[in-house]
Amino acid sequence: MMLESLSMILIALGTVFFIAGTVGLLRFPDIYCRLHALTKADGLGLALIALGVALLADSMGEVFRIILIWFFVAVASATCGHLIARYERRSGEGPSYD
Amino acid sequence: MTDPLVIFDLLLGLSIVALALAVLSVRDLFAAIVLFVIFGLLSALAWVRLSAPDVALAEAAIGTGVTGALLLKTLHHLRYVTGTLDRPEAMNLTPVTPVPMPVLWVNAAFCGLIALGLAVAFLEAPKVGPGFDALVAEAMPASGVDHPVTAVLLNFRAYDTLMEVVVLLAAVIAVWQVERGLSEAPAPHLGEVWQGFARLALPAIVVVGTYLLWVGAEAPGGAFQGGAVLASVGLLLLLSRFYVPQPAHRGIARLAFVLGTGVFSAVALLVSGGGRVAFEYPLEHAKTLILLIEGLVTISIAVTLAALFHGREPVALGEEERRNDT
Amino acid sequence: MTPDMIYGLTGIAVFAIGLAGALCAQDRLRRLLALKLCSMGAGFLLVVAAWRVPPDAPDPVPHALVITGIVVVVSATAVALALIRRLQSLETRDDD
Amino acid sequence: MTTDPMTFALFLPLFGAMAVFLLPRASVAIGLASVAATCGAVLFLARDVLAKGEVMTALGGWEAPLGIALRADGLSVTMLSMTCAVGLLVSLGALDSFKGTGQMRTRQYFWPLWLLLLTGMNGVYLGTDIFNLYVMIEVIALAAVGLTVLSGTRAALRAGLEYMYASILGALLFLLGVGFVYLHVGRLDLAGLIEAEPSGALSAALALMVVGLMLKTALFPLHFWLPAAHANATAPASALLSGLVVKAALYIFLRLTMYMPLLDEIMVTSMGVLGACAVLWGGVQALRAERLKLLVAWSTVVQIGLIFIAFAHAGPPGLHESWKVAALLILAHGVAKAAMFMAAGRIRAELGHDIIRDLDRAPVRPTLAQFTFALAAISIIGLPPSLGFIGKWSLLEGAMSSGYWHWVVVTMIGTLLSVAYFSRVFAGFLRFDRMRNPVAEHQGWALADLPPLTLALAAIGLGLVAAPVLSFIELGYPFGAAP
Amino acid sequence: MTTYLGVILVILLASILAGLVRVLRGRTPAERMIAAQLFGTAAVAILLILSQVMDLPALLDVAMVFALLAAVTLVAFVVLASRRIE
Repeated sequence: MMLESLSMILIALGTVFFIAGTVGLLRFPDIYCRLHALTKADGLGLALIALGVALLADSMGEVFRIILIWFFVAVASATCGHLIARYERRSGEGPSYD
Repeated sequence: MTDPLVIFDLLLGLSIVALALAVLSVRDLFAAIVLFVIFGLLSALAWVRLSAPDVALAEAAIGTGVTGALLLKTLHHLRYVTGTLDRPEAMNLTPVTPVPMPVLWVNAAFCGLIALGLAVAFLEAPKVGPGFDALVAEAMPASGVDHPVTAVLLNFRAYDTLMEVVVLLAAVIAVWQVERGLSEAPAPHLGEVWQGFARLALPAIVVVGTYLLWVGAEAPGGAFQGGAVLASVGLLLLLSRFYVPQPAHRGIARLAFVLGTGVFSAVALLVSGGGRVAFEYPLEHAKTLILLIEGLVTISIAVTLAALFHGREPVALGEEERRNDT
Repeated sequence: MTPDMIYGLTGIAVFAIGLAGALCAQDRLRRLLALKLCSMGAGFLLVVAAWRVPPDAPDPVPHALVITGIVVVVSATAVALALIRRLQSLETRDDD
Repeated sequence: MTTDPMTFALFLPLFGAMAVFLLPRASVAIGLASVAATCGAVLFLARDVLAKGEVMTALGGWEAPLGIALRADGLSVTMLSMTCAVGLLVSLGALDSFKGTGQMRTRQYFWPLWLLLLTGMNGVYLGTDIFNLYVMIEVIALAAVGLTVLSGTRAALRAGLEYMYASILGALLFLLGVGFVYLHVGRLDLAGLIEAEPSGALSAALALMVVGLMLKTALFPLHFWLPAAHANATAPASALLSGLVVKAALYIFLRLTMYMPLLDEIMVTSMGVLGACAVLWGGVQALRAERLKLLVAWSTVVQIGLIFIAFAHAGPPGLHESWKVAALLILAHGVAKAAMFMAAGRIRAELGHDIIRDLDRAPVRPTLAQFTFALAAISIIGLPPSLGFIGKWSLLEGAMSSGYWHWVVVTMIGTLLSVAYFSRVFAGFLRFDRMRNPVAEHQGWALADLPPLTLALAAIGLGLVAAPVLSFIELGYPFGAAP
Repeated sequence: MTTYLGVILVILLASILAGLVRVLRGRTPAERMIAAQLFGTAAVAILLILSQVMDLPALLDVAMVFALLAAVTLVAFVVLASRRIE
C-alpha cells in the first residue's frame, strides 16, 4: 500500500515535469531555450515515471528492463538534443537575446 | 463516472484522424513527413490499446521507423537534385497546378460517402464474431512455439510469410534496377558526441534486435520486428557514413537478400515427403526449424531494409555514364 | 463507447482521408503519403476485428496479417520512392 | 521430398529467381531452365486434374480455414498453362531483344523480375485464401513495375510510377475488403465465403475488393495507367504485362463472382456498362493512337471491357455459362496479345520507330513480324477460325439467346472499331507507293520472329480445338454446379 | 489505481498534442525535431504506464523499441534535413 502511494506520487511528479516541458516548448522564445526546457524536464519526468512504474512491477526482469529503457532514453535524448542544437547553429540561426 | 481510459482512447483516436488530415494539408513536405512519423507512432499506441503489441512493434519499427527514414532520404535527394537544399522550407517538388475547389469538394464528398458506407458496414458487424481463436488454441501445441502470432506467421500461415519475404526480395531487385551509382547527396559530419553515442547505441540496438527475435517464440516479437530493429543499425551506419556500400560488396549483399527466402523455401520443401506436404514441420523439430528460419529471415530483412534505404545498386559509373545516369 | 468502436471508426476515417488524398494530391511524395495513410486505415480495421469482445485474448491471425501487410507496404513504398528519385533526377537533368 | 506438382509450380520459378539473382552471368540459362521446368510441373498438374477433376493440398498440413490450401481445377490449370506457355515463348523472344553487351544490365534484371512475376501468378491461380491472394498480387505488382521501367526512359519511369500508385491503391482496397470479410465471416478461405450468410456489409466488403481488382485489371474508367505503362515498356515486358499480368486480377474477379451474394441484375449490368464504355472509349483512343505499341495497349483496354461484357451478357442465372465465355476470351487475349506486342517490338527493332503514319515509308519491311501481327489481329478482332472468334461468338450467342440485344450491338460496334484501327496498321504494312527509297534487300526477319509467330499461330489454332479446351476448363466444376 | 493512471495517461497524451502545435506552427525543421523528441519521450512514458494498466509486460519491449527508434529517426532528421553541404 505504502509502495503504491509512493509510486502514485512519483508518477504524478513526473507528469508535472512533462507538462512543464511542454509549456516550455510552447512559450520559450528560441530553439535553444526550448531544447533546454524540453530535454531537462522530460528527462527528469521520464525518470520519475519509470521509478514509479518500477515500484509497481511484478518481477525483477521488468524492473531491469524499465531501468534499461530509462538509461537509453536519457543518453539518446542528451545526444539528440546536442545534434539538434548543432544542426540549428550550423544552419546559421544563433540564439536570440531579446 | 466515465473510465478515463475511454477518454484516452477517444483523444487518441481523434488526434490520429487530425494528424492524418494534417499530413495531407500541411504545406511543408518536411513537416508532413515528421507528422507522418508521429501519426505512425500514435497508431502503434492505439494498437497497443487493442492488445496487439506485436503489430505495434512491427509498425513502430518498420511502418514508421524505416519508412520515415526512407521518406526523408527521398526528400533530401529531391532537394539536392533540384538545388533547393538551402531553402528553409521543402515545398512541393513537382510543379503543381492547384486543383479547382469544386473538384476538391466533389472528391471530399465522394470519400466522405465511402467512409459513411464503411462505417455503417463496420457497426453492423457482430459484436462477438467468429474468428480463429479456437482453432489456433487447439493447434498451438502442435506448432512448436508458444506465442500464437509467431505460430500463425511461421507455421499455420507460413506460406503467406514466405511470400511476404519474396515481396521484400522483389522490392530490392526492383530498386536496384531503377537506381544505381555511388554518388550521393552529401551528408553533414555529426561530431564527436555522436561518435560516442554511436559506440554505445549500435551494440545496444543489436542486442535489442536479437532479443526481440529470440523472445518471439513465447512473447511478442519475432523475425520482422527484430529484423527492422537490426536494420536501424544499418540505417545509422549509412547515415553517419561509418559504412559506405562498395561495388565489391554486391555479391555478399545479394546473398544476404536471398538468404531468408532461400532457406525458408528450402526448409519448406525438404521437410515434405513421406506423407507430409510442404511446410509441414515434424513436431519434434518444429521449434528448431522455426528458429532457424526466423534467424536467417531476420538477417535478410535487416540487410534488405537497409539496402532499400540506401536505395541504389552500388556500381561504379564511368564519367559519361554518370552524366547520363544520375 | 468501447475501444474497438473508437479505433474502428478512426481507421475508416483515416482510410477515407488517405483515399481522398491519393485521388487529388499532385505532388508525388504526398500522394505516396496518402497511400500510406490508406494502408494504416486497413491495418486499423484488421486489428480491431481481432480484438472484438474478449479483450485479453485477441485473435492472433489478423495480427499476423497486419504484420505481413506492413512489410508488404514498406516494400511497395521503397520501390515507389526509388522511382520518384530517379524520375526527379532525369527530369531535372532534362530541364537544364 | 513431396511430389505435389502444385508445390513445384510455385517453388520452381521462385528458386529460379533466386538463382538468377545470385548468378547474374548465368541468368539466361538458369532462367530458361526454370521456366521450362515450371511448364513441366504444370503438365504434371494437368495430368492430375484430368484424372481427378480437382486437386487440393493443405500447406503445412493445416486445413483451411486455419491454414492455406492450394487448389487446382480445370480453370486454374488452363490459366497456369497459358501463363507458362506464353511465358516460355516470351522468354525465348527476350533472348533476342536483350542480346549484346549493351543490354547486359537489362538482361540481368529481366530474369529475376520475370521469374518472381511467374511465382506470383502461379500463386494467384492456385490460391484459395483471400489474404494470400492479396500478398500474391503485391508480388506481381512489384515485379511488374520493375519490368515496366526496365528500359529506364523517362516515359517508362513516369508510367511505371503511375502504375505503382494504381497498384498500391488497388491492393489496399482489396486489403480493406479482406478486413471486412474477416470482420463479418471470421475466415478468409474462398470456401468459407460461400457458406457465409449474405448481408449488406458483406456485399460492401466484396465491392471494395472488386473495385480494387478493377483498378488492377484496368477496367474503364480505372484504366488510366495502362496505356502508358504497356506502351513504354520493352517489348517482352509489354507482352508479359498485357498478355498475362492483367489476367491475374481478372481471374481473382472471376473466382469472386461465384461468392458474391449480391450478384444481382444491377451489379452485373453496371459491370457490363463499364465494359461497354471501355470497348467504345478504348476503340476510339486506339484509332487516334500515333504509335503502334500505344494502339496495341489501347486494344488491351478494349479487350478487358469485352471480357466484362461477357460476364454481363447472361445475368445471374446464367453465370454458370457466362464465366466460360469470359475464360475463353481471357485465354484468347493472353496468347494473341503477347504475340502482338512481341511482333510490334520486332517491327520497332527493324524499323527503328513504331509510328503508324510512317510504317508505309519504311524501306525495310519485317515481313514475318508483320505477318505475325496480322495473325494476332485476326484473333483479337475475332475472325474465324481463331480462339478470339469462338469467344466472341459464344458471347454473341449467349447475349442473343437471353435477349440482351444491347450487348450484341456494343460488341459489334467494338468489332468494327477494332477492324478500323487495325486497318490503319495493315495499310501501313501493305502500301509501298509512299516510299522514298526502293525496298531494301533485307526483308527483316530473323529467328527472333519465331516465338511470336508460334504464339500467333497458337491463337488461331486453339480456335480449332475450342471444344476440348472448353471441356478441360470445366473440369472440377470451378463454379460449383455441373455444367 | 487504474482510474488514477488513466487520468495521468490522458494528461501525457494532451501534452504531446500540445507539442504538435510546434510542428504545425514551426518555421524551421529544428522546431519540428524538438517536438518529435518530446513525442518520443512522452510515448515511452505512456507505454510504461500502459504496461501496468493493461498488465502486459510485453509493452516494455514496445517501449524499448520506441526509445531506440525515436533516437534513430532523430538522427535521420538531423542528417537528412541538413541544408549545407560540408
